[in-house]
Amino acid sequence: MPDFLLQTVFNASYAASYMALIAVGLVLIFGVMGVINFAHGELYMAGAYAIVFFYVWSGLPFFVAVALGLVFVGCLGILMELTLFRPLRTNPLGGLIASIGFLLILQTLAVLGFGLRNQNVPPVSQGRITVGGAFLTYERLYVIIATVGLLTALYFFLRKSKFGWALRACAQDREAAALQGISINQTARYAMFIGAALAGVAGAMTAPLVAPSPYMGHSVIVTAFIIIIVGGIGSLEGAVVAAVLYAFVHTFVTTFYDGVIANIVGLLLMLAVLVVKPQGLFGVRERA
Amino acid sequence: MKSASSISLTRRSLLTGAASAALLPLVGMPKASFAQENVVKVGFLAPLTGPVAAWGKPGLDGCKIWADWVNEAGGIEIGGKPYKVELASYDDEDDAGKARTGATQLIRENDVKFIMMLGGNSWPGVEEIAARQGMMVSTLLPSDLTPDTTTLIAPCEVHPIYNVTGVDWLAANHPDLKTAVVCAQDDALGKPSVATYLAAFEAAGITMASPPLFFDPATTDFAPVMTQLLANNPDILCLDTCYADYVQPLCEQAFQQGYKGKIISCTLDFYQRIVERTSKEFMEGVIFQFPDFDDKALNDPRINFKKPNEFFAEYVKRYGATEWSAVSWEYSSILDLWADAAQRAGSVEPADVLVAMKEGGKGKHAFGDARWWGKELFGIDNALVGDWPVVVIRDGKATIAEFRSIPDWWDKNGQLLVKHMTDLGQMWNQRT
Amino acid sequence: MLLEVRNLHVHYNKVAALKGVSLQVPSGGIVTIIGANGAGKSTTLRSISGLTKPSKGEIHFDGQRIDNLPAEKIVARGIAHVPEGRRIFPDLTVEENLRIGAFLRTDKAKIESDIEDIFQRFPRLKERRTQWARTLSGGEQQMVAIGRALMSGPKLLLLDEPSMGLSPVMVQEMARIVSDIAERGVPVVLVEQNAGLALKLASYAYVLEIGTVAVEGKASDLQTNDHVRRAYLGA
Amino acid sequence: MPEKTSIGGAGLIGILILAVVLIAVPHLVSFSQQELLVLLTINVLVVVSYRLQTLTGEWSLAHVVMMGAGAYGSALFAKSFGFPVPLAMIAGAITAGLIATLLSFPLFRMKGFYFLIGSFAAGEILRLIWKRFTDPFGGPKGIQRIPGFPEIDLGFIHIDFYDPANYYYLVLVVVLVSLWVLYRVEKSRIGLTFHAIHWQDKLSESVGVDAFRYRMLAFVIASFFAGLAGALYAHYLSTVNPNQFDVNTMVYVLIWTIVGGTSRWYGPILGVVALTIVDEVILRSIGVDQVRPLLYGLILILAILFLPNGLESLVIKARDALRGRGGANVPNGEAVARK
Repeated sequence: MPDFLLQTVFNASYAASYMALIAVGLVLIFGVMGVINFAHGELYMAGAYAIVFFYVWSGLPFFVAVALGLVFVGCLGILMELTLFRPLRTNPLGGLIASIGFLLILQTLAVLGFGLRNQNVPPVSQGRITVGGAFLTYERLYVIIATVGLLTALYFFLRKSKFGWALRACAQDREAAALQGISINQTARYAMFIGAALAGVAGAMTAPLVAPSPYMGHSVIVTAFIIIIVGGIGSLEGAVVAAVLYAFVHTFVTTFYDGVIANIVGLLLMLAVLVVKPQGLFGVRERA
Repeated sequence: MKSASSISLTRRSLLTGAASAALLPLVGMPKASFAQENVVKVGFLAPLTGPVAAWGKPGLDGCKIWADWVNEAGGIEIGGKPYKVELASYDDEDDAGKARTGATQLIRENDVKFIMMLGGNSWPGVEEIAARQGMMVSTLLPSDLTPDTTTLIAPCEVHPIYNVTGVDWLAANHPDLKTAVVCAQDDALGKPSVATYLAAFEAAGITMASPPLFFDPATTDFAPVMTQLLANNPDILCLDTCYADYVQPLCEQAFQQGYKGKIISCTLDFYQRIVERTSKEFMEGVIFQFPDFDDKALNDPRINFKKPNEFFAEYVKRYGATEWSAVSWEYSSILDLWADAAQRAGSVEPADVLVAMKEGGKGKHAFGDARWWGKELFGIDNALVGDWPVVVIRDGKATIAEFRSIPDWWDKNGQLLVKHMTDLGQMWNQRT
Repeated sequence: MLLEVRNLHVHYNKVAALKGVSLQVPSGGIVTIIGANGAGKSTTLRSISGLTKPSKGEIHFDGQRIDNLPAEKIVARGIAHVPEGRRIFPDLTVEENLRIGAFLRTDKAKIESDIEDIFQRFPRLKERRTQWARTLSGGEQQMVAIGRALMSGPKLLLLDEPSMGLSPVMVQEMARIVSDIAERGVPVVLVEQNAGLALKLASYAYVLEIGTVAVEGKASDLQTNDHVRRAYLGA
Repeated sequence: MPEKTSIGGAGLIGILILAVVLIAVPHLVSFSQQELLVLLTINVLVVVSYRLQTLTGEWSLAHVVMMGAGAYGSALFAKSFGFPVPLAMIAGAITAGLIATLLSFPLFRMKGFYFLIGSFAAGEILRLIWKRFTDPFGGPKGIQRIPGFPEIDLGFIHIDFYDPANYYYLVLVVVLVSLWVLYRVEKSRIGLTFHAIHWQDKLSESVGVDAFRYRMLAFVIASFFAGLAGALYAHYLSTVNPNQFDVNTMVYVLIWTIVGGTSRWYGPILGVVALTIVDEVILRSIGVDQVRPLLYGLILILAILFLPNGLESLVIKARDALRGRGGANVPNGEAVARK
């Protein structure tokens, strides 16, 4: 039984990691751009397909492929910013619709370029660490390490660098940020690159574990929304905490009951948070 | 009513032509075929886009090969005249409303004589149109059958009944295995399949180590599912009719969590990848139900599927190996059956073909002669069952171990299947 | 003249907010804009700093036209704007708020000395330098907002309602801070509802009424102007 | 914002033409397009009722689930309790309204983006319940063989509502009456209060308007008509299942509404009609099934980039041009982008 529990903790840590990457990216984009990026799940999918292209087809080393995937998906984010979100900056619902259009395009491109069926990514490593009777494969461990590393880097970037402050300032008050000489366009570009790249890394790192398919984004976007609501929409720390909370609750309920109940519990958790603290665990009350 | 509708039909089609010319210049009306030869059209109504497209699109691709081959050979001969076969497809997006629109278009505008569907979510939208128009429709999901659906047939994959053959074979060849666990996604495909496996295990004297585990179709991480499944150290791990996206991670998880027992599954798409991601040793002896079509055992004379090895080669050549799946051949095998019946009937009219097809209660299923069956389960004998292959992974390659008879199993253990189907609410008269 | 606004028109949603405002700010001292709620005071400042695009009219700063520039470029020219409601960044620390004011500057050593200078002027902020700005009191937040604006090293400071919502003691403190800024050589445009205070501080004043300049003149003259006394000084 | 309510001569002619078109249209299109027409007309009610809900400034993602509540309710009333279908439809719509009333209490504690996602969660829970509880909801397969609208047989006239043309007229009548009711609601004091709540949240509360009650009222009315649309849908297709009311469908409703525009009552109608014709008729006829979603996505993006205020802004511009006014009276982005 202790092994069983520990195994579940390992499982939950992995789930928390990649969900945190996705959710933090989504929060960052929402914070700075003020847009609900419905295509965020498809950016995650694009990251996974970057691995298919760079690692499986082109034969590059896995981590090089992940880095290329990061850049590629980050650039997709910049593309979205330039072509969709910038012209629609005063129109958040328009941005939402545009992101749905982008989502459909990405999905179809994946089908046309790679086929309908899910793709195979050969294992990166067959190794694993064992603790008692529980174990953690290296592939999952890499995801956890990448998440911790990237989020730490992001933390220092946001707290210690001028551009980090600019990003946070923009997310908190776009107009006041402009009054400090911060270019909204430039900041938006940073935010879209980072936010998209985080989703892309999540897709790239998990690609060997999930077998990429064109519609894989759908299953994560809903979870990501739940997480950022529980955490409080404007809060990056909240997103991380909520991802961990949600992943543990979901994994434990799935292990001890079943997945549908786990989903209902997840949704109820979110509703409860909203009713008790409508601005989320870490959120600031929405400014009028 | 009849005469009135035929009058209005001509007037309406005139108006339709005028309107489409005037209002919708971009909209192509179904092309009328003025070719010299006779043409018979067959409809393909299944999801071609969206998450369920993997259950439709590869089938349409397979049917194109089938039609090309038949037409290159001069078409099918009906009543002494050669007919070319044309496919008309409509993307139903796995939605009842779109399927209804599509069925109307295929029947009343494209004039098809037979419609192949995936079934499931889309079928209820088509049911009444098919009944009123007397259109013969095939489904891959026999759970669509009811006593009222007289023109609906399940002539190829009588999912999930054939799963009994795998368990039967396993019990005969590995009598030492005593306990099993089963998991499936919680949906219309998973549930009846679980009932079938439960019945088959019970018939084989294998007990369940824990109750069946249903997981949400949106599951992305299968580690917790597997952790729970393996908690009671079962001898047999049954993956039921899990979708391909689930079977692979489930097998990997079983491998990683140190499972040493037997695995049995309904499908094992892309098993080469799973072998690659686990090990040949781990996957040795895994049992499932869908052979590779380059398997030499399919050249056996009793197999009715035409040129299976060549078909597989052509499919891979045209669309790539990764697009091949069970549905790639299933719709084509239905076309075989249909063409054979039409030739015997000397007519392409749905009613005639259906009579010819069901004549004597026997039919030529892809895997051999079979009988029309299903009254006890579906309320109607419109499912074609016979032998079904038991496929075993040997040295990293799927090989047909044996063709086993579904009817034989049913004659001995039918009441068990009915019991478990009833328990899970899967009998036709339990469905709402 | 440091700043010249000529015949400025602004529309929100087809509703005119400014209907031809003209004003001039010399390169020293305090100019105030007073007027009732909705008269267009804040809109005038927002147009100068580029937050609101005028539909007609020109704004010249330091001899160059700036009304077609985006806000972040106008900051670079040397106009710092402390907006209405302070608009500090609540989830940045006090020090981060101040440093972000120097976003466009690259002279690291001078930035450090300016920070120290701000902390000397506002010792309370120094005590709270690592606190989240949202935890500060209203007066302290106003100090952060002003300090943040000064950190850009401005040639002109636009102040929108610095006394709003503050205690009487704090209002006096604010008045001292504003005159101090002007005395140190940064000209100030002060928008105030507290007309009495504003006229005491400023050397020149404009009175805005429904989008136009109703009265202008030396602050000392306006203090005795009948209309101004009746409408704004509660006499 | 309030529009002219009196109808001039030109308006009368317009209405007459519209009436003729609406009556004639099923006879001008192909058989499969008749089927589309029925679904489209039902969707018109879905989007117009949705717009009413958004008048208060809150965007719900539960609207399609409310439609589902009407569909499931009506199906169960007719099938399990033997209600006559017309009665079952109304009962289904009322069910949707009641569920909306209950959901209002947790939901309207939230605003803006929180409400958006909160409503999604509430709807999703309802949908998962249909999926999870096979009795009475039928589980993932849903409910089938729902009785159709009863035939009318008066001897000399026989109307079979399975025929899409006939069902279209039935739907048309129901939808037109509903649109009229929704229009009257919007123009009434209640509707003006909805607008007021949206534009001047704080102010309305300060002058004594109970914003919660009006938000709830808008949500309940919208849900009632969504439920009615769901009932029309269920008895036409004779089947309902949880997938039909999932977030994908909701996304389409959102797309139709926003691409059409929401500042006028007819905006969403333009959206749903134009996009349905584009997707179901034009894109399908090109014969590029696999690329269809891509083209649709592209069209969405172009539509929102070049007509940020929706298709309705074209109508407004055209009308202003006809009236000889120079400047187009197009509301700015905020009207569409009400947060």
